[in-house]
Amino acid sequence: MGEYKVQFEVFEGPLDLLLYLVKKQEVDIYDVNLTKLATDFLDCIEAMSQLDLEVAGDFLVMASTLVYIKSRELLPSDQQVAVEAEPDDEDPKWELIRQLVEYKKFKDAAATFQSLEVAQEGVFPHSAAKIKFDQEPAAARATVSVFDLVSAVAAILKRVQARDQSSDIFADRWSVSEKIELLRQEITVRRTMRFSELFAEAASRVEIVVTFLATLELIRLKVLACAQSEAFGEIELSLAPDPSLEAGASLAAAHAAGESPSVTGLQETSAAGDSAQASGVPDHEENPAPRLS
Amino acid sequence: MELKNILETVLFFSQKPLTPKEIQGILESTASSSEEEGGKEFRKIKVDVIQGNLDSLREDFENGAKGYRLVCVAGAWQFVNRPEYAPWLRTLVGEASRPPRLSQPGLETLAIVAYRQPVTRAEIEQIRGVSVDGVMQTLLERGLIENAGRAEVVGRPMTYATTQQFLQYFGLSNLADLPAADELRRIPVTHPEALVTAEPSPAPSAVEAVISETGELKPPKA
Amino acid sequence: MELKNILETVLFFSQKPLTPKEIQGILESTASSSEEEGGKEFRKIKVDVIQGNLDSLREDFENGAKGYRLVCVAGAWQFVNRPEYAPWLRTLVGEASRPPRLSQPGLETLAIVAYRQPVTRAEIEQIRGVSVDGVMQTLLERGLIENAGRAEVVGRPMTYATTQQFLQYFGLSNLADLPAADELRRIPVTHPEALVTAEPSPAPSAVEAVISETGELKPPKA
Repeated sequence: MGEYKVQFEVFEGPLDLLLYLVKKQEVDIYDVNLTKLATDFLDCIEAMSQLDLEVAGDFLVMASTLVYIKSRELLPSDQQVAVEAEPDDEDPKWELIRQLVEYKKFKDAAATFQSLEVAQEGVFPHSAAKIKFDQEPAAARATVSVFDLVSAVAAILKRVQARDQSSDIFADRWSVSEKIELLRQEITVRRTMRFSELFAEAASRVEIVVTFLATLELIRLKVLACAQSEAFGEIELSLAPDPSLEAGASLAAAHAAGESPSVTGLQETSAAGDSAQASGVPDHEENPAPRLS
Repeated sequence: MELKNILETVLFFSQKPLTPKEIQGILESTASSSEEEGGKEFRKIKVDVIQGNLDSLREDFENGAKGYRLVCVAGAWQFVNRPEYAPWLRTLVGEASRPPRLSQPGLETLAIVAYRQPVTRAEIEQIRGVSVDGVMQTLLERGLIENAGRAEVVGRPMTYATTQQFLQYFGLSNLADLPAADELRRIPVTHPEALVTAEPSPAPSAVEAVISETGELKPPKA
Repeated sequence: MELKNILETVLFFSQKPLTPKEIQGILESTASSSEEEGGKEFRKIKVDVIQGNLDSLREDFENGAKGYRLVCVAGAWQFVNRPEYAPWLRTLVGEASRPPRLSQPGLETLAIVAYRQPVTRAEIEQIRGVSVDGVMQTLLERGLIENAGRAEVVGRPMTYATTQQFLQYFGLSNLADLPAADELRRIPVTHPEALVTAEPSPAPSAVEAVISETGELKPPKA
């Protein structure tokens, strides 16, 4: 009795109990003596009720199935033949065995999961300490804010406005020298821009031509440098290094201003590289000391 | 500079696991944003190539004698310690507040969901032979399983599938990694009869089709 | 198990640089607290021995071809990257896995959709003055805009609207949060005739007229 009491607490349900009883017969599920299995099961149910344990409905349903199977097994063989003519899947005996086999597989799988679970308790995923750069990484570059959207709106408005006016005044709206001045101002502020951007805001064909001529002139004057990172790639324009300043000095100025060094044409890439190397070694951020237990 | 070294270094200094796709993004934006020359050659690296290099890197670490190795969990790559080194790391980081281990019913139910997803509660109960209400609730609360739409059968019952969290909890890289998956997935489950409506239904028992024929663990399209 | 491997693993998993003295403490408390057998032999390790092992470990990394090395700064040991790998780590820290920044055409198109939704492609092109095919595709793929049914005008063109993801991307709680841009809302566009009659009118190509006026905005061939 006491033996059963302990076991009932660990059995998940009737199938679990049946598997346990099959195991006690020490045979394969397919070869199990169903009559004996049914008897054992009913004995357990009996024990449960004697112990005043509430017998779950699932156990009672299984008990009635087993009684039915047992009664069929006990039928004389001549009567049994007629019944066994039913397809396998409607035979309650085979249905029960199929269910047991299936349940057993998942119970085994659960055991595998359990060992994985235990193993995982000794596994610590590595997470690096926060890297700290002397020079702030290009985080701003990667973020788009609502302000970007607003400036996009401004750009559209400007263009629409220009377009609306263009019909009567575009002919003398731009001269090459005016455009040179505008471009020079823009590149000084922005330091780099893409070639296509030059024309993105052009309102007329004349303006495009004027812009192009101005760009060529600025490149000739070595105010602008242009670079293409790959064949057929976007052409990038940048402010050419001022020959009156040392490259290092201008970078130092940029550092002092809290900026990251900008691309300043192909000529300066090595200098930019050096400075990034110098400041590119991250420090691990100071964190509270680990708990030493 | 070799791609493999870059991958190793990036993972080494990453605060979170990275997917090959995320690594591709890092290579690409480094190539396009960096003022330095470096990295331009890694601008257009295919995810396949990254994946191949990660596999090779994993091999390197498996063969090495280090206390950590590279693993792919839930599709993302990260370094983890070898279990033998756990005692020192436990001292270092302190005992993490791990959730309690799953109960036996929890593990069984989870196994059924894992291999049979998307699966209805009735199907789980049919296999386990007992009600699973409380267990399902626990698994849902722990984020190991989730609702996966409704099955197109009578009553349109809710189906369940495992989550990313499930893969992480057991340290699995993906569902194909499940042990003995083929055997467990193919066992036929008797489903309730498909819903017969006046309308010709577009997908009669989509669930069954997905599980038993392709063996793939994708929820049927809603 | 070798002491050197333990040191390497502990330093790799540590969130801060460790001094040999601190490492000694970790070895000692692991040896005394751990139920496992492991680590008992490292209970009483002299700081000198730890120091020696760390020096040897540093040598190993110096000679290796890895993107990181072991350094001792102010008496505490930690891994740092080699400078050549800084560009990728900067990207890793800076934008992690964020998708590439939207281009200017992308932003402009998105702004028009945001302020004019639901809006047809033709209307967007009218306002921007250029074709938006590629840009629209990108915005759709990134889930920032979506189809929003068809406009009841000639040809029943598809209309577009912004998505939930758009709001998240810009940190907006709803569309009313968009900064006022009434001017943009007011830019007139020429609509084709509404589908009032059953008769298919030959559509006086009002849209086309506008586009072709401005549709010449192509960079001149060099």
